[in-house]
Amino acid sequence: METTPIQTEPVLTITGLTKFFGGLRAVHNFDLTIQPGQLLGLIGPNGAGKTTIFNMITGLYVPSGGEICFLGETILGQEPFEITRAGIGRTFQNIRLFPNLSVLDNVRIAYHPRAGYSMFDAIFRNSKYEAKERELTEQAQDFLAIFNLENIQNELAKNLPYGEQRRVEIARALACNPQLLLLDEPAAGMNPREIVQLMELIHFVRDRFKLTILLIEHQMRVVMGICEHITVMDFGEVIARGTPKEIQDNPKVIEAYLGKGAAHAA
Amino acid sequence: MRAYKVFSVLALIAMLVAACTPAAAPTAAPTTPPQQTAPTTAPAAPATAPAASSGGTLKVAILAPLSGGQPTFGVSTRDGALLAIKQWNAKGGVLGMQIVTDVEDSQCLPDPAVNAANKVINQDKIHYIIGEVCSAASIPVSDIANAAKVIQMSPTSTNPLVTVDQNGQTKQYIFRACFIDPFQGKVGAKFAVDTLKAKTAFIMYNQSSDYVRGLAEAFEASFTQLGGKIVGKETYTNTDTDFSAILSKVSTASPDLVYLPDYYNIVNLVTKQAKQMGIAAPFMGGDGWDSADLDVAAADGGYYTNHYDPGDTRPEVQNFLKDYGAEYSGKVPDALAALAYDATNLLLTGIQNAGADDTTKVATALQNIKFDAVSGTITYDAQHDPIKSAVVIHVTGGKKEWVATIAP
Amino acid sequence: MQKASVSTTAPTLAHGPKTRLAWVGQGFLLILAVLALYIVVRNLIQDPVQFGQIIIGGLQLGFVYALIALGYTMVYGIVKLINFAHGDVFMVGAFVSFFSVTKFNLESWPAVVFPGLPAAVVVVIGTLTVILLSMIVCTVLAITIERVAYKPLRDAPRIAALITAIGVSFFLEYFGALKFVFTPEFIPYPSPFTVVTFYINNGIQMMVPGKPLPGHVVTFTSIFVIFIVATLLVQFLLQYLVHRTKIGIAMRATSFDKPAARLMGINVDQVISFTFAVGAAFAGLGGVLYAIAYSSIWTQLGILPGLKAFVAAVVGGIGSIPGAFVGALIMGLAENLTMGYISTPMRDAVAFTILILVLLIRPTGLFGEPEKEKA
Amino acid sequence: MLLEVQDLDVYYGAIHALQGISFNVEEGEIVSLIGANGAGKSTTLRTISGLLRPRHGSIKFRDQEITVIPAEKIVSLGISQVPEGRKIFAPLTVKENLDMGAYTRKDPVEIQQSMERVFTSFPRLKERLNQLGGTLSGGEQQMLATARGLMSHPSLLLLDEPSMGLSPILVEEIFRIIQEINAQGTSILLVEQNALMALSIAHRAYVLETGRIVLSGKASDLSQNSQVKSAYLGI
Amino acid sequence: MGLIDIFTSLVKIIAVLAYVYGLLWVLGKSSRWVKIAGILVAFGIIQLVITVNIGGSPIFNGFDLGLLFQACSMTMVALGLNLIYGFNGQFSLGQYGFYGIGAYTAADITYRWINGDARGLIVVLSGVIIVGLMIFGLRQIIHRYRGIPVLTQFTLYLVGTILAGIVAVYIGRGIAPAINPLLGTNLVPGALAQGIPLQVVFFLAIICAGVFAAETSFLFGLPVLTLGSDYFGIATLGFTIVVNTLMLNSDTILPFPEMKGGRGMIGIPKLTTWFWAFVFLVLVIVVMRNIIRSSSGRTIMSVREDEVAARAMGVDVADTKLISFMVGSLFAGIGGAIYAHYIGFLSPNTFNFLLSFNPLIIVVFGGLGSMSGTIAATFGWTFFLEGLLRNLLGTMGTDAPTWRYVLYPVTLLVVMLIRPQGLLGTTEWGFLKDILIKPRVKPQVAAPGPIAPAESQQGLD
Repeated sequence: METTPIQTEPVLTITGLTKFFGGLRAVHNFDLTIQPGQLLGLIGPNGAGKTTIFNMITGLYVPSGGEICFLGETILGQEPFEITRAGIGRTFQNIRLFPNLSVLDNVRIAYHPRAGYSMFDAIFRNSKYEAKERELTEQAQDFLAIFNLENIQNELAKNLPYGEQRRVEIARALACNPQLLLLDEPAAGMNPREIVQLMELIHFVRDRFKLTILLIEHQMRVVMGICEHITVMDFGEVIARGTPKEIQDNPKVIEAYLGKGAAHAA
Repeated sequence: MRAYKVFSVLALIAMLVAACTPAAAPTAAPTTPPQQTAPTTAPAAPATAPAASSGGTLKVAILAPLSGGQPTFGVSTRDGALLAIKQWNAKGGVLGMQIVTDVEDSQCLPDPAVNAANKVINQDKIHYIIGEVCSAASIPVSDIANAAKVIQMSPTSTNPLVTVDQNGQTKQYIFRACFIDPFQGKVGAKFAVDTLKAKTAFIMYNQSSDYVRGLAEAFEASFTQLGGKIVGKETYTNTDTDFSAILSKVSTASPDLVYLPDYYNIVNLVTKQAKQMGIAAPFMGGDGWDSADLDVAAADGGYYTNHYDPGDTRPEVQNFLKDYGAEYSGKVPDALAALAYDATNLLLTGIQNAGADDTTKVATALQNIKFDAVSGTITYDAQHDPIKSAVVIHVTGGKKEWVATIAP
Repeated sequence: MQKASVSTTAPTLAHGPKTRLAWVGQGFLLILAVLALYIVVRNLIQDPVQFGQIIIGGLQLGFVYALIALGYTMVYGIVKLINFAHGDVFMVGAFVSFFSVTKFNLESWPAVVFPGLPAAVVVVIGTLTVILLSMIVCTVLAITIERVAYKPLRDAPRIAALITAIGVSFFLEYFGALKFVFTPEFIPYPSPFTVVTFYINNGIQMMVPGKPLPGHVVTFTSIFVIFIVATLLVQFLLQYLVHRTKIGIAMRATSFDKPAARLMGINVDQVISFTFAVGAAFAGLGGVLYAIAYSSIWTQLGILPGLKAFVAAVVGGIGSIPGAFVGALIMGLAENLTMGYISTPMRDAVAFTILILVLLIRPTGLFGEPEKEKA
Repeated sequence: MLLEVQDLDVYYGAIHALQGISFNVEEGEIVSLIGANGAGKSTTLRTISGLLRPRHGSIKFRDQEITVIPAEKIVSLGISQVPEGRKIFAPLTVKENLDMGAYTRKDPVEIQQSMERVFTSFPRLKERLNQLGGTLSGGEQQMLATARGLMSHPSLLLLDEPSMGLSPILVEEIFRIIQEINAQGTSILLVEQNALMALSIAHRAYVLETGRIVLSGKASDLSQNSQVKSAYLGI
Repeated sequence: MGLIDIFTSLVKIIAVLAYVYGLLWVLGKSSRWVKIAGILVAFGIIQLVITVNIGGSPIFNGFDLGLLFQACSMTMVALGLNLIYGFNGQFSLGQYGFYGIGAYTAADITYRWINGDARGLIVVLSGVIIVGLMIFGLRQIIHRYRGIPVLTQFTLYLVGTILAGIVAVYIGRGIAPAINPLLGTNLVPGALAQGIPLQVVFFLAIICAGVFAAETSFLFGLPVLTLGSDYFGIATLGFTIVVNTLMLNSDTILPFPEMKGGRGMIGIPKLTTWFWAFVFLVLVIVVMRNIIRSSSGRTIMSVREDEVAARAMGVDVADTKLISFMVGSLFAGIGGAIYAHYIGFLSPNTFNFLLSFNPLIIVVFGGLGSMSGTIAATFGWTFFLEGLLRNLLGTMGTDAPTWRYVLYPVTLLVVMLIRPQGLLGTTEWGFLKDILIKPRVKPQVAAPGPIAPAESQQGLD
């Protein structure tokens, strides 16, 4: 399984994606193809429609037009939970953990589709429940251990500091067992030290779980530092694609987005 | 472990046995109706222990809806009953015992009424209950009271099933002071056909009120039987205030008579709106209309059946009106107060006649009583329903005038 | 767990290209709609007079709901609280006017002070005084309730305030039912002026008491006219208040974002109290008009109109003032039409079915702002 | 001294968010608070504007103790905050938003003057006067929020993360405007993640770390400080 | 009378609360046999105090026993609501509707049975089973063809339910004549209408009532659960009102003359004993706890915490809401059945929408999301309002009872102002506690553990 044989088939193909909110055009004719194992960045000014695209991929918004194919099959019209179960995990711009649940429970919820027992097993607390629940919990604990979160597993998510909440959220998204991970501004509100850790984490996660990652980010350091390929959006449309180097030199991008500040950020 | 297992299995068996034995023993609520007609098997039950109130007092519980949906009915009932008890105590009590009252709030609902009944019977060991007002509360109370051999005298619960169980057996210890629904409905229908010469009638009734529904059904049955025709039937609930849709139907059907056997508050609303819509047909109702708060201008031209005529010159009536006014700062009693007053007097006279604080004897005494009450001379039939005549009152020119007395 | 707020998910979730077998559901709705239309039209043709009568009754009921619904919708808009006590404030309004008429003869004070005034003027001024007094008492009451029962819980889970609202509602009903407060009884309400009935027969004519009507005609009362005038007046007043005055704009700002409003120097507590006060004043007005129209009052008269008014506010789109008005009229008409043509007991069923259908088709109500894209 | 903060202790429930911080702002200065997320920068601003109450310590504005004054009164003293995430009133028009900014002021003529002055800094807002706040773009919303903050004619403007969520080009524009406002005589207390930008326009700066001030000094000195460089400038 | 009664009722409140605590505590013991013994002892204690006479009357007299039964049935209703609102976050006011449905269904079955008519049981039982099967089958189909709008789903289920109902009625007509002779008439009961067969029927009636309520809640919840929280609350309040209207007209609009509409259904056999009340109370508590402390339970709570995030974690939010709504209604239905056979008389006024605030008040009182809080609050509330307050007002003269609903809301206000999060907050007692998993000691940090990634790789294929 490790040596995925079909390298040519893209993980995600988006064609002609369009979304209107009332009369407002949020996304227009957006195309994107992600190859397996790619780490792709999506940047653009606020309100360019990046998060809207994420919401459409994960099924939270229904597109006004266009097509989204995941592993060769359309996921249009599927419920968000079906899409997640099919293999797309995500994090949110403003962290959305389950605040009053423990860290462990946060992760265990992601395991729910693979819990292996039904509610009736749980009601009767039969041996299947006992075994599967223990197995599930151990898996979740091992998983937390990878992210160095094991010793806070009984903490309520709302009591964690910001950086740890981010880590828990990424861990939770990965616990959904995705092939494609969508990260929405993971570095928002982090200091440079934490950002460096985050970049390491993203690299680590990708190699560890053989993931394909699509990333929205404002911090140029992150995007330029880890992405292999970047797509730039403005007003719901793609204005440039290319490697970080190409993007930095693209005059259209500089005009619309980076401005002179690019020099500062770099 | 072993010990636990053995214990558990034993206890489990015990539990199953406990489950399968009828609940009768602990709950004092036997489920074996056929036996209850045998009055002489009483002594074992604690409730009939005769000398329970030897301290020179006799405890009587009043169950009335003092809070909840209809506090006004409860207050009237309580006041009527308390007036009677006060008069008895002033005369030296019953059998030389002063009467002590325990007023319980029963909200016109089964649960609080049952709790109140359980409390007065099991905790306070009271043998006499006056109440409840609503049949929905009186019926579950009557089951408990009858099983515990406690006399329940309901002033105003008109549902036949208060004193009779669903198998047609009379509950030995349960009595009432009011007409039952069929009687009043029949009287109304008879008056409508014979005196008012009504051919068609429209019935409006409150679907959530047991009393109103009972009267409406009885009226419908009798009226059709007497050759009348029901041209329409509409329901509402006690929270309704706008009747324009129903009245527009009345207006379309233009009946000779509209039968509206509800309490005065609804009558005020409906008749007023009917006047505003120009409906000329007279309205007719039951004793619920009897209240000082009846809007006589709106209800002008209406008729209602009642227990008594306030203009009656009998001393019972006039003294009651006078005493009630004196006791409660000039208030005019409504039907509920009058019936509660009668119910209390009936009960206490029954005890007096029995000569002892023994509910079985009191039940027999009540069964054979002949008592001059405000609402006429009362005797009981086999179903423990009072036999008394009804009067029909005509609302006209701002006054309530007697027009007929109809014997059962 | 305590955020029982109106759904935070985007409303678009309910729609989208999920069109498979959609015709089954749409057909179901269509059959319902056709059935309703058929019943209404058939009866309109069969007996237009009865139809007119039912419509007038429905409108009058709708106006009552509208006056209460305004308070609900404003309070919900600003503190997201279903103020169950609002219906009881309405009841207090009716009782205050009752006492001011019976105990103090307030409706005839102009005649006492200025003996020379013509009767019509006396009636108008007297009635207005009675109404004004009720409105003031209701306002004071609502502010007190807000300060005592809701304000201390502003930072607590929202449900806590809802429970205290239920508590306040019970308290007003049963405290009012005590003998020395209002009364436990149903009392006939003496109107401060004589209600006149009109009928439509070759134009609008006045009914003479005692004289029978010329056959089967549509009637309505002067109260109905007063209701129309008062409700429309209130509507315009509120629109002006909310869109043109500083406090009105502050109300909208507060309802959108309280901390930000405080940073602007807006005294949020004052604005919330003001909102409660305005709503209560209109409920007081509604209470008086209601009492005059239906002429029988007791301490629990506010429960059901209050509830229906809230439903009306939701149908119209909670937070929207014209929405509350339209929703109330829809509810009143639907109820009366059901009572007239389908079956009286099913009235509430129809009312709540309308609510559910409206919310399914338009999750924010008829006039509610459609939710925007979330950042 | 315009603003003087002494030994401020603030708790969120059990969390000790600010642990005895002291700093000051002089008339006409731009002072910047920098630090990582969760360091307590926004908490400081929220405490100054009265949304939070400190457990200990004092905040003096023109020698007047303001920790006991409710938030809505503090605005009329001359402190105005532009909150994090802009927090404009989406269902209100731009005009109404600006009117709300001037809520504490009574004189319509003065308000009109303030509005004119604001429009010279933000000409784009004038074009969109009757548009709903919610329909503005991110940059325009930040401008509106800043303009709204200026409408109360404050002598001290508290800016919370004005660059948040804006593209670099807009960030530059916003910072240019901040300097402009300062040049017109308004003192500014700036809270920023973007330490580089903040230090480039501030006169003085304080570095916060987990509720404590760890460094302070002239902005130009701090931007040369190696500790700051490695931790916040990513150099 | 007087002070002694007030004192004893105060003692009784404390005793009952201690009893509840003890029950939960002993259930929380790890050994299975200790648990069973604990349950039996808990059952035995009450059975003893209601049976053994001391000084002429039992320690717990009929009054207290009545309160106990009411508290038991109300606990089930309130626990159901806590599942829906406290754990799943759906603000529901419809609980009393399902309570009423359960009460009337169960009452109808046993009433008909003792009156020589087996149709009630057969129709309801077969209807419940067929509708259940229909729902499961249709669900499979609907899940396969995804993207079917809610209204269409609702229409399909509605049609299916109606068809299933018709089938059930025909089955009942077919089978009932064979059984009816064994039941005898109401005056001369046959063999099956007494003793153990009657207890079995009662058991079936309770289960049927619960399932019937659950199936109704499925049909109603399907479209309505898509509404936002407060809107859902108002819609469910509407449901309560409509159910109440149907009860009032059960003999005119609905074809059930024995329910007698607004006049109230009489003659329901009083079959509820402490055994049944206790068994079902424990059953409901255990089932609910087992659901909450399972993977499904965690998804239920995740929907309360953040619906959008739950979706993104692969949680079928619509399904989860439906399940918790159905289970909550199931409990309410069972509670209703227990209640109906305790009181022996059903009046539609009992299920009035104003009273439907009671479970909500209890749940908030006890603490949202705390099962222990709900259980303790129900017992405390019942014994306070109907026990202590009744005794207190009884001693204060003839006018005092009118103050009852003045004191009650004042108490409510005071408690809410002092403890807005509820008496117990989210604390749980004994058995209901979430067993916290202790961090395992593992030396290597951030070093890839072998199990998880292998597992997740498997899942990918």
